[in-house]
Amino acid sequence: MAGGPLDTEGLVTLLDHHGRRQSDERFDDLASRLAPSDLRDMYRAMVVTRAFDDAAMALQRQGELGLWVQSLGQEGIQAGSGKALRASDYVFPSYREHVVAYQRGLDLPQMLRLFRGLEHGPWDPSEIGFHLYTLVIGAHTLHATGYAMGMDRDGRVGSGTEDDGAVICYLGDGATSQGDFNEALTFAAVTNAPIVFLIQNNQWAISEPTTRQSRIPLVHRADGFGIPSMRVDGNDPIAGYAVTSWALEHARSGNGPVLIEALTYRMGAHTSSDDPTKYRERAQEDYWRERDPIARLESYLTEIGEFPEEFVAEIEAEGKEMAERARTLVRSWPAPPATSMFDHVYAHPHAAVETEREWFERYESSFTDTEAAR
Amino acid sequence: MAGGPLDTEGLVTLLDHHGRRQSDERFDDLASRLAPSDLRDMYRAMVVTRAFDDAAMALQRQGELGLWVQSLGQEGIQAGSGKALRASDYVFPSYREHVVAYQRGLDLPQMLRLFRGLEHGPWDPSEIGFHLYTLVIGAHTLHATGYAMGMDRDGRVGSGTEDDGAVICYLGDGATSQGDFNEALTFAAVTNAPIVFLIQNNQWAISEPTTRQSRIPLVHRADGFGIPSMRVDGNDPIAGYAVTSWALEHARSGNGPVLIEALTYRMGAHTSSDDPTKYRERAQEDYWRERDPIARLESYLTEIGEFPEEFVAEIEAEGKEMAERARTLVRSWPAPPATSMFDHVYAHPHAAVETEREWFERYESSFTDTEAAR
Amino acid sequence: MTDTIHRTPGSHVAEAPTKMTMAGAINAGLRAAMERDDKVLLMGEDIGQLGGVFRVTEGLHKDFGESRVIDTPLAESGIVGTAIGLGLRGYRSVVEIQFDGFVFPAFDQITTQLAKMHYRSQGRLTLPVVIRIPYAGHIGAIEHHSESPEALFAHTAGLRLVTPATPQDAYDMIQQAIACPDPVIFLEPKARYWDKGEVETDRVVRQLSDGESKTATAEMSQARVAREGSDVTLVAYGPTVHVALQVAEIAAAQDVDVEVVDLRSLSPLDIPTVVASAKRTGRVVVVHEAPTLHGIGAEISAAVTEQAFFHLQAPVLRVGAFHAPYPGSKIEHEYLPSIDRVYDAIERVVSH
Amino acid sequence: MTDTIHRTPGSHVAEAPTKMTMAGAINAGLRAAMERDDKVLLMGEDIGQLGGVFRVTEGLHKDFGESRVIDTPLAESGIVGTAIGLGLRGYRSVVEIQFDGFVFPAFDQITTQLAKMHYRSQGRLTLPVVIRIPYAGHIGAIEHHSESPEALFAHTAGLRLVTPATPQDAYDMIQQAIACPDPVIFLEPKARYWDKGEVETDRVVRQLSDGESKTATAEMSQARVAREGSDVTLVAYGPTVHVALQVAEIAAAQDVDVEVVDLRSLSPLDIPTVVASAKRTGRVVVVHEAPTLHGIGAEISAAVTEQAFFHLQAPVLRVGAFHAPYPGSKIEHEYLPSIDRVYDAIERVVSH
Ligand SMILES: Cc1ncc(C[n+]2csc(CCOP(=O)(O)OP(=O)(O)O)c2C)c(N)n1
Ligand SMILES: Cc1ncc(C[n+]2csc(CCOP(=O)(O)OP(=O)(O)O)c2C)c(N)n1
Ligand SMILES: [Mg+2]
Ligand SMILES: [Mg+2]
Repeated sequence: MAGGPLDTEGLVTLLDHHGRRQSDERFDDLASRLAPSDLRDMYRAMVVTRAFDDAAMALQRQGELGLWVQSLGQEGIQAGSGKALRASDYVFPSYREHVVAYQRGLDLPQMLRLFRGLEHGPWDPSEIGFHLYTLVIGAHTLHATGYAMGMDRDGRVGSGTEDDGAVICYLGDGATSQGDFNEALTFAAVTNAPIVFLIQNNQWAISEPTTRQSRIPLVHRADGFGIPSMRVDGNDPIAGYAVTSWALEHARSGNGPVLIEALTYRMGAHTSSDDPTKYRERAQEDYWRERDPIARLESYLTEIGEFPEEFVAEIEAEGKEMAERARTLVRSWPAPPATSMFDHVYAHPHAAVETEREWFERYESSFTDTEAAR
Repeated sequence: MAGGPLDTEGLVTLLDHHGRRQSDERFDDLASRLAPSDLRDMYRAMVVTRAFDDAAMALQRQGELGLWVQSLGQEGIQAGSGKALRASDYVFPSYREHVVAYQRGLDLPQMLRLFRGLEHGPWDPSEIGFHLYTLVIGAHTLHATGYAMGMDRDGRVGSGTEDDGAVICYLGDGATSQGDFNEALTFAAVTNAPIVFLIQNNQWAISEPTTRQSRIPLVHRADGFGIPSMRVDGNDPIAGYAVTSWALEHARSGNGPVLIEALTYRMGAHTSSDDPTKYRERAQEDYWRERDPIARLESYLTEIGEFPEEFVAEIEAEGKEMAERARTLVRSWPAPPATSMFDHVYAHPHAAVETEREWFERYESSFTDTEAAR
Repeated sequence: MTDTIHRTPGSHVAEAPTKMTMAGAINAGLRAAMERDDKVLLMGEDIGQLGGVFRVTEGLHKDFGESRVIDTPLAESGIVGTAIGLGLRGYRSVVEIQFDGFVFPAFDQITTQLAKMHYRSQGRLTLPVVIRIPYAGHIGAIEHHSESPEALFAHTAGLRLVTPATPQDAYDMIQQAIACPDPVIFLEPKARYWDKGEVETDRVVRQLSDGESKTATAEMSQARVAREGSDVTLVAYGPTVHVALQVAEIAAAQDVDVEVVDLRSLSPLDIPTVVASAKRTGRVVVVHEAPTLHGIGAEISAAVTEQAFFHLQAPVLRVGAFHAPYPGSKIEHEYLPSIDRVYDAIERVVSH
Repeated sequence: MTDTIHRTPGSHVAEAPTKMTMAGAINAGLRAAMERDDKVLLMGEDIGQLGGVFRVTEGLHKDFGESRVIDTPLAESGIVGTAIGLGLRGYRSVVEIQFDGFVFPAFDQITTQLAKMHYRSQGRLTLPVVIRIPYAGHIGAIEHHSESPEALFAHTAGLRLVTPATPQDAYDMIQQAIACPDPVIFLEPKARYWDKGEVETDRVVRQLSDGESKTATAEMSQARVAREGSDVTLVAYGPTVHVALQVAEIAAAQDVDVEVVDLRSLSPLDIPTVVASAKRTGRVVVVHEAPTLHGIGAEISAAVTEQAFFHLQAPVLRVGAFHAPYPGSKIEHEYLPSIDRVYDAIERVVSH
């Protein structure tokens, strides 16, 4: 649809879908910062995460996880943007940014504690600068904005040093319709907060195509708030890196918010509960499978002679190990004790929780007592 | 502030602030549809409403009203846009569009029932095509959009006849920050609903200048949703008419939503409870008092010789009569019976309401009984 | 503009009761309502080709077209807000909120707008909007997918609130809700979507084709004695009716005769039915999945105690979730009222 | 970046009690909290130069600057949502919602995000956000300006909910709320803003300067016996404490000795204090401005009945608003619990 939200107008592409390097004056310099080892880092992040993603999907199919959400197909923009981050930056993911989680240092199998229903927040956000996943669509965009306002207030922008930081906030195409996201744009704009909003337009919000959310490319949303923006090929990790680097630099320097739209494709189902055959054509899936971001970077690495066998073997081993560990760990985790449900409702004691906890403990032990008495 | 939300860039003006007719190719044709009698209609609506507005303010000061919200200073865009409406159009006001209410045929003094605390909705919206005032900022923008979706569904657009209609939805500069308004833009855009959003940017949301809501002119908000838009001098009733006519025509023809930003000024306090001396300069008020929309149209009418004395006398009389009637009516209204609080909670009987109503009636009559027994 | 499919009302009505799942019964009820009145629209996320994440609207998009089964943008406030606008224009929207936890972005539109419009317009405007919400737990879901927000709606005047516990009620009540001129929050106990039961389709279809919507509203507002008993009144609704009936069986084996009242409607509450039962049994337990504190059980307890004080042998006991956010699904069965916990309350109320 | 004004903590502390209005006491409490901790920020609509529509933040913008007293965009979800983000970054935001009726656009952020963050992060994250809401009626306002939404927050685990009835409590509790690591909804009975009372400023300032925030939280969570009595326990909070005390005087003239309990905290509820009183008097009436149905009174009634069943001479009675939207202000005094209606309940409970 010409001019519609999936029009390719203005997309920054530095690797075409055959893996050939394209030039774009605005971003070539930034892209050239990527040494071969950086390219391999991105490749590793994509491949290892995909191995993990496959393993998690299989675990869900075996009934070991309640749900699984794949990043399949979106690894390009995730790896590229994740590579552009510094330790001093802070990430507000939605719930699909597993590649970025890996790059921030999360041991991915731990994430499965969430999807197995053991707990809601299996990592320490401040330790790795990666907030918890948020399932209420759009809500986190305001948290990200507030956090960025706080970084600004703390003097963490514009010093020109490595200490400068910014927030990056990921969201989906569907999420752009939520009031919260639009309020986040307003707050970010008027406070000039150091934040990069990165829309992963994977063309679907469950069964709804992006045309149900917008009639023009989502990148334009920024124009209405006076926020600079850029549109990038989301299956091109190099362009993803370059454009995100530009945006983060803008924000870290004290120039305020930026919005990026990355046009990509959700190659898998929405989640393990979804059945895409109900609403989309196989041909579309095939088209995008040919544009797999992993294959694209692989071609390029091969072409520039930076894809040695040892490297392939190494990441394959890492992927296998990760998958294996995921399988073992998941099955090893005991259910938490029931009384843990009373923990951390409040930071200070609260009478309702204390009373109910005591009641529950008495109630539980009445069973043990009965059994012991037998 | 250059480029800021109060920049005058792109404002359509057809009467400058001395009341001199300016040319604008895009809108001259539409403006020329206004016969002298139409111009006088607009003038009458502004002047009579202002007389009413003054009277209501005085009544509030005398303790006869709980609150009053003036339209003072914003009569230009209200009269212009209201003049562009047809019977087949439907209005969703915010709470300040008294001129439009007058034009739609509301007997203005009735409106005071709301501000005296007698009831919440003193007119029949469908009778005059003018919805109730909505006090939760932004909420009505979605109602307006849904209503427009319904008009479309009913085949009320694109026939090229007088039956074609559209919705016009008024909102303030502050309201643009609400999530609801932005969701309304999304729904309107993707459903191509026949609706005109008219932002009356009166430069203030209570004590907050428009710079707290946006860093660029609000008209641009539309760009991010793929909605055509226009910016108009809000103190120029002729331009207000022409631009709104264009927008309504666009919507009625089935071409979808339009957004208008009218730059005007709230000459009075936010409401009778407000004290603007706390937050704004006298000089700004003076500047805008010189740009009073009524004076502007008056100069023009005088200049073109369409301001006869009889007319002046007539509307003065109408204003006086309206003000007088407002004073008399307000004082004549008895408080509603207490039991009316149980009416219309539901359309069908509801046990909780019935039970409480019965209880209350017994309780009330116990006093009468006691008194009677004395 | 419109691609309405006109069929004879009731063309789907079977003569004899048929077995249906609760999801199937709601689907059939929606279909019947859409056939009866072409002002009925469905709105929500993924309710079109996908048929909703629970497939409750399956097939309706195909049969009624995309102008009557509307896949909306992903914005709950927008969905309810535009449904209000459509309501003002004479349409009857049935909104699907994808999961209980996602109704909150629409809370303002529901509470300050939808609930009050009839009142504030002095009865001139009516808003026959139905908001369907799959609710409650026991499906092993992650966060925000197992909430029981009923008390938050029951407190708000202007809303009706109903929740079926059987396929028959689901079929009847969804149609009665759609026919009702008031806004109705329709809570669907999602863990019970796949339970089967006999559904007689004739009666309510006849009722509504005859335009008896006032009778329909009254009927929808009544509780049902799901099991008669003389020792204890066990009050439940939606997802816990199933639990209550199981507990009643267990209690029966211990010679405690439990009467189970299925409230069906939470606004209004059918207090007379509960009080009548309480006066007979002298003992009342209320069970719901929502947290006990400030839950529906508090109102039932307060109202029954006010009206049957001298008949009560023991205080009304409440069994619900604890005052904590929904925990990980691996322990949801401990958080929610289990058969054991309800039975424990029965024992306590009996031995009081 | 920061224009914090550093003053010696406590520089505003007077030695002897001074007379303050409730609004003034909150203002002084905010000032003291901001002086003590420069992470404390105020956020809201019109709270800066204007000092808020009730002037509660008057002078603070001038003294602490616009980076600590922040006039936000007109978007309540945005205000609470960004306050959460600032909280994650170590700031303590005190949000002002302009009127009770305008908290609903923020309901999702409060209910699904603010309330749950500590829990879902296993206690790793804390969100010391205070949300100040001027609430309740009796100011003759138009629609949406007189709501009493407390029950909607009390049902939600993870939130605390307090409401002062006197200038002294207002002064103490606003500071205790800000010092508390949990999110606190701080309800201000707006019709009482201009009531004057003695305020001793020393004690709580000392408590908090000594870092005793846990003690402060515990103290903030306790009910207060506002008047001792032996015949009936009258439970009130916020705006109705004032009514309850008047009723107690009237009853005293009829030889009915009413004990008035001011709850102060609605989450947690101080049930032990209420139950202890109920056991002494055997008769309980609860009064609040929110609608009776599913109000705080329902929980009080249920809990007291559970815990003091055999001490009760009569069922707990409730007096609140009716199940209807807030009516026009000309009849709000009939809609709200009046002295007459509360006294009527006292008579009924005594004669039971
Ligand atoms: C407020 C809210 N409404 C509905 C949902 C249910 N839901 C979960 S994911 C999803 C689609 C999200 O689409 P998008 O934003 O494009 O992200 P994607 O899943 O494609 O990455 C929906 C509707 C939700 N989680 N939150
Ligand atoms: C949701 C909501 N929040 C806050 C308010 C309080 N309030 C009433 S009017 C107003 C300012 C509105 O400004 P604007 O939209 O510019 O309209 P104006 O009054 O200037 O016409 C505010 C904050 C409200 N009515 N609704
Ligand atoms: Mg998507
Ligand atoms: Mg304004």
